[in-house]
Amino acid sequence: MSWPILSVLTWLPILGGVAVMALGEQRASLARMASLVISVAALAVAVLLYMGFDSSTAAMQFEELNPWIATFNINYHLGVDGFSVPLILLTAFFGPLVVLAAWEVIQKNVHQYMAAFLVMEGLMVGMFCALDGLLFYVFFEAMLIPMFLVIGMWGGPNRVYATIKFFLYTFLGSVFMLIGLIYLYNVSGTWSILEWHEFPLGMSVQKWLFLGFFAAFAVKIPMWPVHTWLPDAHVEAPTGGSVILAAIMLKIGGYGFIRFSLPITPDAAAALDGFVIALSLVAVVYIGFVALVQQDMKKLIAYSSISHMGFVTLGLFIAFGIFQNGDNATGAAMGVEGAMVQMISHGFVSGALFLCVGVLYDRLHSRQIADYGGVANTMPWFATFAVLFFMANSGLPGTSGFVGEFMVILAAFQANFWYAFLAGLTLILGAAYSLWLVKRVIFGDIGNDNVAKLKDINGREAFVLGVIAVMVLLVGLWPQPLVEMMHASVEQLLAHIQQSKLL
Amino acid sequence: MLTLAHFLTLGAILFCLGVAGIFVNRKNVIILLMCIELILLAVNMNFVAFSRFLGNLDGQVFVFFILTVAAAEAAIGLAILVVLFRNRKTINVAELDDLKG
Amino acid sequence: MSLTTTLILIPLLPLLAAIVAGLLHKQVGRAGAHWVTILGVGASCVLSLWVLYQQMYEGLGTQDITIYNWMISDGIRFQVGFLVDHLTSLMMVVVTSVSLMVHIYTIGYMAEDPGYQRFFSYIALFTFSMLMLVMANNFMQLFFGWEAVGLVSYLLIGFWFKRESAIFANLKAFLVNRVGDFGFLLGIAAVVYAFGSLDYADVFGRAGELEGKTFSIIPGLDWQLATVICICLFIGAMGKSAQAPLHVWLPDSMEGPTPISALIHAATMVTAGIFMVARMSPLFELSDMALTFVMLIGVFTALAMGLIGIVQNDIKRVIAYSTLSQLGYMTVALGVSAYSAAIFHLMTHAFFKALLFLGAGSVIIALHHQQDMRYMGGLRKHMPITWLTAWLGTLALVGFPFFSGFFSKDAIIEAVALSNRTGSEIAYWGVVLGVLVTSFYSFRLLYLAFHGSPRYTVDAGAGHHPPDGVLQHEPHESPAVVTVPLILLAIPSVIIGYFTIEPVLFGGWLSDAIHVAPQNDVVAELGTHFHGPMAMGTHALVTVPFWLMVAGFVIATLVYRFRPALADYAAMKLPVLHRLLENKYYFDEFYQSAFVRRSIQLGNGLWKKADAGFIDGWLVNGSARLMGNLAARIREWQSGYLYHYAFAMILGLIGMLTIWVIRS
Amino acid sequence: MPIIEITFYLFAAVLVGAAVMVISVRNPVYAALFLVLTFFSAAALWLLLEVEFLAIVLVLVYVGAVMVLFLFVVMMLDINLAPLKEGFIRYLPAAITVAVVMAVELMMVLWVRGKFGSEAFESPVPHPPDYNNTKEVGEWLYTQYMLPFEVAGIILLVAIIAAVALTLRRRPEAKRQDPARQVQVKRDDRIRMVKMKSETKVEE
Repeated sequence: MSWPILSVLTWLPILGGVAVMALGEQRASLARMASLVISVAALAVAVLLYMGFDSSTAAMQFEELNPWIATFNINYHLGVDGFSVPLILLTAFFGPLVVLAAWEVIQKNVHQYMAAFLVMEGLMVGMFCALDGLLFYVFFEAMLIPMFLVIGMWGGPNRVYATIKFFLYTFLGSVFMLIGLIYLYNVSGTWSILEWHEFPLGMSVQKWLFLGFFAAFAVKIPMWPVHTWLPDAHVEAPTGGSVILAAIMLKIGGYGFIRFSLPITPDAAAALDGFVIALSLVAVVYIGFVALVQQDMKKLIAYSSISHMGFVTLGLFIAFGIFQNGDNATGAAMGVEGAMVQMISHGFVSGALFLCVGVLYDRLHSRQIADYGGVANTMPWFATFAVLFFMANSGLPGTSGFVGEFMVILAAFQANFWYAFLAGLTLILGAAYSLWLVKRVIFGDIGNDNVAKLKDINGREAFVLGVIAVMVLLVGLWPQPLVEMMHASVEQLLAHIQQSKLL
Repeated sequence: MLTLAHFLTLGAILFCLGVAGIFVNRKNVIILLMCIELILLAVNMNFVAFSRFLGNLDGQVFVFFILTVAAAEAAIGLAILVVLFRNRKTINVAELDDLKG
Repeated sequence: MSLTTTLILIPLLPLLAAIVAGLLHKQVGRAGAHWVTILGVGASCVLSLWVLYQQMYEGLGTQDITIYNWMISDGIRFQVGFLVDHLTSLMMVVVTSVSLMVHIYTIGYMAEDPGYQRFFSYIALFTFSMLMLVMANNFMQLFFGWEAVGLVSYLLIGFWFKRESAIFANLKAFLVNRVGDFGFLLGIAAVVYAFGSLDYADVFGRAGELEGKTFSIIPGLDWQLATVICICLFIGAMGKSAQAPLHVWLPDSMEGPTPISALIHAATMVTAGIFMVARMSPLFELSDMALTFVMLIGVFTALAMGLIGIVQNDIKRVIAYSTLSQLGYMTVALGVSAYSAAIFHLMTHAFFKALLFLGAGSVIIALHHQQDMRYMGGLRKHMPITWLTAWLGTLALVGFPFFSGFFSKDAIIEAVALSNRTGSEIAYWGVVLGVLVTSFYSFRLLYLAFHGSPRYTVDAGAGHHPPDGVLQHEPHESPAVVTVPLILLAIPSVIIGYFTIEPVLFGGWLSDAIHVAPQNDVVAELGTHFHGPMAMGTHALVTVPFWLMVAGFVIATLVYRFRPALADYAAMKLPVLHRLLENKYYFDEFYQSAFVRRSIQLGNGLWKKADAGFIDGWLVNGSARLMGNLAARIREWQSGYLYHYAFAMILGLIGMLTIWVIRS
Repeated sequence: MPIIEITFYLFAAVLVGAAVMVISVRNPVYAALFLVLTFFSAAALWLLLEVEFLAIVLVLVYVGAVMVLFLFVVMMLDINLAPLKEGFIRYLPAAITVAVVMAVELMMVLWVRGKFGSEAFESPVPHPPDYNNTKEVGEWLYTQYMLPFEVAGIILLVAIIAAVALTLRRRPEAKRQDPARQVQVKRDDRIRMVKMKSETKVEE
């Protein structure tokens, strides 16, 4: 394709967002419509990208390379491979959905709200495309701003605390990454991520770099024990904010591990894999127990997100343990692919769950589990969707939630029985917290008069949830297209990290 | 013989007196301003002395500028003082702590 | 229609029916919902029978077909496909035919329920899931079916979701099953570890590779890999087939509507574990240790759960405990490598237990959802068909000669007797005593429900929700949609054992699916003593189990027909035993306090102390507080007084001057 | 001792004494007057150095303008002097310490370590007989220092405007005329037509 599809995908929503912003507060309905058109257009471009994408090669595709700051050899360098395309598709997929989800709910400063989400979408796509270290960093940080505004302006009562916590937490992590990036530039003289992949580094340098990147991405994913910003941010964020936060922003951490930590510092990753795996397993089990006792639906889902993202880091880092089994050991690729599938699936499922909570919140203005009960009596369609998504959250086969967990557990067993054992506990814990919530909120006799007055979801909400439900089932029933997309890249990554890069 | 050191010593004494004045008259803005004038005078004294003993007019020109700026400073300082007094009915520095963190 | 299409249609038709009945429930209406699902399941049943027929008489061989590649990762193919051998086709017929009966029965049972369409949708979906489970040709799909039946079971137990007890029971059922699934998943992972494949054909074909391989779970403690795999897989079976100690969900699952209890919690789903172990026989045969474990679990369940059945008063719970006990029998059979006997008992049990449940359901409708047997009695006159079929079912259950249950259960007992597995002597006494227990509680149920004088009163003015033991009108026989399935199920309950024991057990009919190591093959040894079903039935009259069964009958007759006070007397004389049984050995209480409450405590502790307290309170907000305090401290220095600043400047000046003076 | 040194010491003593008085007297008026004396003495010392122009400027600008300004302000403001005197004794030791330390250090720079001892520069650079200090400074100012000179002028201008702007006070109670508005006034601004109902006879 001759036209710069990645730039279009990045800048269309950003410029569109600016244009929507310019519409002003008075033309709210126009702002909504324009945002919808822009986000659908971006989705269409993303579909074109998918159709043009060649999954048989691990090389970067649709590359764009222009000088940006020539003095420091910084380039505007974009390109995609099998890791970024699924995440870009996920991002573009959620674009129209958050616009639709906010259609009637947001009445205050509609243009700003929509603009923030469009800009955020563009920035996230740009980040997934960026092949230049500084460009990546700029997108990585710029993304915080719209999210900060979204939570800060349309958030709940405790939003100031939540936004500042969110911002400082992520920022603290990413400055360490910035130091690492600058160091890499100093020693290698380039900002190109791909050249960094090949650049040999000493062990102690690798370890420091790894920890620097780890600080940024572990906060973003988030891993235990740097996860506490997430529940607060989710609780205070408006529905759309929660959706984007859970569905896409968390994935950036996983993507960062794939793009930076593993290939740039493979030896350090191999040396420190036990540490990462331990934290992942703590996240899976510990957070599972914490999620069990949450009283706030959003908090519960937020904690469950942390637990699920533990599978991502687990899947990425068990590869090193599997390599030790010998040359013909299988499972490493399954772990990485499982981590990727888990990210995509978690995007759908957690996004859908936050939308479900949003549906309830719009009606009763409460997120407390205790304020509900017997919602199925008055909202049967909603209950159907909610049960489906909660089942997917607990990893039911046939839904997308199963695929990633299944692959990671299978792969983990290849590395160590206890990894699989602890990770497998999520089968019980995930079902326990998900279905206990379902029991208390959806099932039961009508809990109170407010619940009795609930109206079932309207066409717009049903459409949004229905589209995600289709995706959840599709990925659950036929994950092959998704796995195929990333397969070549995964093979290449694994081949790469098996080679020592030590000086 | 009158040497450079004489004048520099005098300037130093004058400077120290100005500084000491800032210490002891910490509450009265007017005297604080006067102490600043003393310090400036000490500086001027040094400039003049150096200019003469080195045979270079630059020092004197600089004194001229210092006088200009000092005059401007005194004018504005006193204007501020007047406004301050009008608003606060006092020039007691101990009562002026609006910049407290 | 090609064979592949047929095989795809068998599970797909119920699925489509379920989707139509569920999502389009408004459009199709009540009658539409039951028609579409019955047609779907009926067609599936007919096709299954056709497949079975083809295999029995037309020599159709084992079919292993792949529908599509679910996923290929790391060289491992995850496929969706069907393996149809004799075991599968037998299971397909059992599942679809029982399901069809239940569908028809449901028309009557759920006639007045507002969730009519939803119910049909669920049971059709269940049929689909169960078919996927039994037809799977790989572990992944097996797990899919495994969890999918769990999901439907969850939905159906909580079908009346307004009842607190129902939604408690369904959550419990799902979670306990998940504990089993956890082990199952680890087992699957271990299979991948050992074989690098999930395909049955591949794995079973290379099962021999496991021999001698070890696996260290804890460093230094090496287990046989086969044992690890089999025990992990069997934990899954324990969850699904409700073996102690993961049995606690099954009695509670009786909160669901009765057709469900019959279909899922007696005839089909709970036998999935049995089916799975039989399917995995090539693996289990490699590990004596695992099989011994299976056997001991089974015998404990068979005896201990039967004993609880004696003291239950809820008619459905009695049958539920009976199911547990019978599942224990099947498990014992698996443990002694008599897989075909287990499958045979599975099949006969599916029919007579479904019959008993549906009969109980019929009673329950007649008594307006009264399930307590203390308020029944004398229903024989009012409900002759139900009474008769219940008797037939009971005779099958207790193993009265020539009834289907007799052949299957006797085969198991004989197989245990012949087995030389470690501990099989204990198992033998367990299963033999179990016969007495079974007989006692079964006849107790019959007497309490159908015989004697009524213990309810009829009061026309009792209102819509009368107190226990009061009915608005005399009970009467259920409508044809209820009784016809009873009759249709009673026929196989009586005769199927007689006609199928020979092919299923001794004819080697299941040998294409079940692999038994020669030294373990008790069924073959049994076959040498087998001289036809007639001879087996007549020979029974001189065996211990038969007379124990008769003894059970006599005691039950004595106690519940003639001397009702004896029961209370016994309860009074044996208070400890009685309390133990009444409280089901305190399993629930133990789990509640050891796991549920602990988990919540742990969760609260981790959340409040570790998360909110330590991480957030100390690390996150603590560092913020530290900075805040530091800043507040430093801010003190900014007094706002001009002379302080001047003083600071002068001090700085002096300092600089001092440094300069000293250094120059 | 030559007369020139006696003169120096005399004026230096007066200078230091006056400076001490500036910082120690209570009344700002006296302080201002002592400051005048300080400046006079400094001017005299500068004359000793043959820096006539600056000496005169010092007297004219400082004594004539700045110090008068000080006196004006001190006298115009009704300052309560009592609280301003507080703390003099309290801070005196600190002040003396600081001053002495600083003086000692400066002396060390000058006498002990420095290159400014009496040997280094024994006398000012002698001038030719027709030397005109004012002319020399003027030449420098208007040639080499032209731009800074202009800037200094602007700074002074700014200072004037700033001082006026700061102290300008609008008095709302004061009545004043605005000729422009007076000229622009229209009839309607001044006259209002009031329609009233004609009085009717009240029915009894």
